[in-house]
Amino acid sequence: MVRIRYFAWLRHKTGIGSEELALPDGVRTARQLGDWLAARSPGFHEAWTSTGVVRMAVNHEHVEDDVELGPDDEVAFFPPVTGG
Amino acid sequence: MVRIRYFAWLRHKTGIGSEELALPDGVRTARQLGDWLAARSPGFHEAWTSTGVVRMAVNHEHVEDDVELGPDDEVAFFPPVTGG
Amino acid sequence: MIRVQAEPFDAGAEIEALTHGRTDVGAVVSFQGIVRAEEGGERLTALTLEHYPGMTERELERIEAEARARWPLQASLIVHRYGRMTPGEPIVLVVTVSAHRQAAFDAAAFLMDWLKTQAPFWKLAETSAGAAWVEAKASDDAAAARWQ
Amino acid sequence: MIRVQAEPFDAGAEIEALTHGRTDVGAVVSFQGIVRAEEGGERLTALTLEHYPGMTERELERIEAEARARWPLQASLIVHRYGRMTPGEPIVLVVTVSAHRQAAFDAAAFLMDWLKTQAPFWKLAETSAGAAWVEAKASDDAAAARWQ
Repeated sequence: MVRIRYFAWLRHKTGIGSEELALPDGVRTARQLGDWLAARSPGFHEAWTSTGVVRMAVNHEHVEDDVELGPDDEVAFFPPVTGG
Repeated sequence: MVRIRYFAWLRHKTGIGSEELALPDGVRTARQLGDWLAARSPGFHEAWTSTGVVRMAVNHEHVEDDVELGPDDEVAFFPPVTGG
Repeated sequence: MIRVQAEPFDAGAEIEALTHGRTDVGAVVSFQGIVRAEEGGERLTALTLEHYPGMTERELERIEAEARARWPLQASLIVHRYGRMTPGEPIVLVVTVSAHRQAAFDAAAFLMDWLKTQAPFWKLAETSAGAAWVEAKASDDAAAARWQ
Repeated sequence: MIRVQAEPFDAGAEIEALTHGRTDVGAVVSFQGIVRAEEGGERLTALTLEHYPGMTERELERIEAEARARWPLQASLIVHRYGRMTPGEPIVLVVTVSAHRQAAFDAAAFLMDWLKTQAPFWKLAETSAGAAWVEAKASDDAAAARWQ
């Protein structure tokens, strides 16, 4: 099972902080998982498209769109960071 | 009377911290005053020539060699600064 | 050393702890980020810092290790808070300790620039206009890029 | 604000005093210079700072005013000690306070670079090789020149 986490406005708009699911058929990369989630419901679609850039981390590390996912990865979706 | 001050190794080598004197004849600039002092005695000559660059201030302000002196100025001679 | 905590910190005590009793240290630079009572032209009443536990510590350690690989530091510290804060409260502290001042200055600026663009923190600002997520600044990306 | 004094200072208390109760401050940078137990490859036992009373205050005020003309600072402080100090003791403190971090960092680095080449202080180092006046460094002139 892939563990998925959402932060900041992605958490607010999806309404959830984290969930687990088996990688859907045809989803191999972080970007493909994001596209799949964004197509999942109107709420998710809005989370992905209404506000701005969505960044990704896999297993606590910033990654590019095309990184391949393993079956037990932790994948996080979030806006550009604004700490400091 | 011009007040003259010496700092760091210029003070050590001349053996004095400050003195007052009337501007000698023919001395119009800070550089000329330094040259006059350096020719005054073997100790002063050594202070000016043995160690390194001599910098000048007039009335508490860094100045170039060719600044003209007034009759009541305070003139200081010192090595490049090393604070901080 | 890195720390992620909800509690405020005492910058003076942190600096003192890093240098106390040492005679090989020549330069100590500290940076403190403080909550300002203004955001996007609105009066800010509170700021809530959300973060990604686990990834936050990993990123801060990675950024600190990068600074120590680039500059000869004798000690370094990053403290970053999360949770709800009000104007005037400290958010982040960076301290760098070196024999020489340029290394300490450059490393502190680098740590802040990278932290701003890499560490997984997000700010929710409460203002008279409501609560809104603070947007990332292009100027922060530009500041981080100069260290590439 | 500038101060020239023989006594040690408490960097944490100085920083706190500059920012206490303010909600318009976003960034505070501090630099502390500390006596190192080494000079020219020799073990240093003490350092004596001579200065030029009157000119020192004037130069520090001029340098601070220059920084405040160049960067939007909300507060600034230079404290410089004179007299005899031993390794581990603080010599100089610079603090800059601004709404934004880059201004605070740049102004603090500028203050130190200019102070190093302009303020009339001279260091006499006591080492196992005897007492000797510390020579000015070309690297300090180069550091100051980048702000011209």
